[in-house]
Amino acid sequence: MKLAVKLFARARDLAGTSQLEVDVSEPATVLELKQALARACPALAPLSPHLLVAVGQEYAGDAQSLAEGLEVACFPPVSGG
Amino acid sequence: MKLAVKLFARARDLAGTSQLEVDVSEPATVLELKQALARACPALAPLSPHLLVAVGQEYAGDAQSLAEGLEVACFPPVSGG
Amino acid sequence: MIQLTNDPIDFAALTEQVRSNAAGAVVLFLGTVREFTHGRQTLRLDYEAYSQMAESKMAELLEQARARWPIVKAAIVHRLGTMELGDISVAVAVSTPHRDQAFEAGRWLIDTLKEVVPIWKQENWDDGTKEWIHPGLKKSP
Amino acid sequence: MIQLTNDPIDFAALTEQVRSNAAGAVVLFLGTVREFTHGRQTLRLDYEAYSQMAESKMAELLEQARARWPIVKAAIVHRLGTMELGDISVAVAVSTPHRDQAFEAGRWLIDTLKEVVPIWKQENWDDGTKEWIHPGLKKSP
Repeated sequence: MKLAVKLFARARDLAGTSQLEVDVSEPATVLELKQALARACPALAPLSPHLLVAVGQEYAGDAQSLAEGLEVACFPPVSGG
Repeated sequence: MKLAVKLFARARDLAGTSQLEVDVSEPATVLELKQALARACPALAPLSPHLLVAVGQEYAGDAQSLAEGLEVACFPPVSGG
Repeated sequence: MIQLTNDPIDFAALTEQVRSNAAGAVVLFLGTVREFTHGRQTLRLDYEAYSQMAESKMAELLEQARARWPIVKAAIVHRLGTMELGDISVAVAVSTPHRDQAFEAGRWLIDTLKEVVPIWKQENWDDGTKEWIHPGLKKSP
Repeated sequence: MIQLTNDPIDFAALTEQVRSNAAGAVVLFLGTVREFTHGRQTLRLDYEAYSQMAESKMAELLEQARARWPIVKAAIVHRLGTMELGDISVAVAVSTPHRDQAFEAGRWLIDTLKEVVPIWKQENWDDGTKEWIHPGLKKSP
């Protein structure tokens, strides 16, 4: 399935885009999404051990499964406040 | 020596005055002032174990010595804020 | 800056006073007149102070806080007289480079003020009775 | 009440919003743009958010705080976009019956916001460089 992954902050700057489309084979987990992202966009490599993934606007662990149509985002550690 | 002792809050209400003149023999300590106050104004008795004394606008312990002309105040525990 | 006042406390002006480009954090504490205490209803509070000593103690608190935390600016204002429900009796504002310092200093300032600054409050309960609050003492008869 | 905004934060209005006759204590925390960090000089900060998720996380924080402390009212506002030195980036206001609760809840809200709400700041250093701040990561090359 194709997933449109929103990117923020330094992840967006490194990727050069605020949304990346990646292809993962079903059934897919967050870990597989991260691996697909790294292949699709090698520029994200310096961030990759630190990237956080949100699925449906909730933080998602590596084992969480993904489904088409869910909102997916990927970003480095937050620094608001 | 005569000392004019300022009173506040429930101490003032019990004594019925905001300033009490007491007589203590020199040299005098804060403890002797408290005893003289209790004699001069028995109405303060319910407060007496809790009364605080300030000399020269600083908290003073029982052993501190007093001198004529110093500003002396006596009051129950504070409750500002 | 420290102040005793009979007027309503302008907490916004006080907070503006402590803001600074050198600070990343501002903590403001307001003490306000609460309606219920252990189920009893307050109509209003009367505050009185031993004013000169209270001011000198408040200034001392700011000095002591400055020795313990890297305070950029700090201010304490205590109101005296009669206060209605919801009124602000005391405001403490402090700015520091980082937030842990501002929270700690603000908390210490109001805690210590309540222990050492000679100010007293008198409850005006809804049953018409008045009662000076003196921590550690039995209630008045 | 939670809000993301591009406009300056009106902390006085926010504080008024949380005042209540049921509260004896109000704590307001402001995060402000500090000029110096470890000796480096900031010209301004740019904040961005994953807005919908940030709003839902901020609302969650208020719910969690209400479960832990007897909060009367609470509000969080975070500003986004470009902020100059001294500007307020975030404001947390909370009222509770007693002051320990207000300090604890205010502290927990800002600490937890900084850990979980998807908002990021970018430093604009005085040497002309920009740098996204991502705790735990090495600086950008």
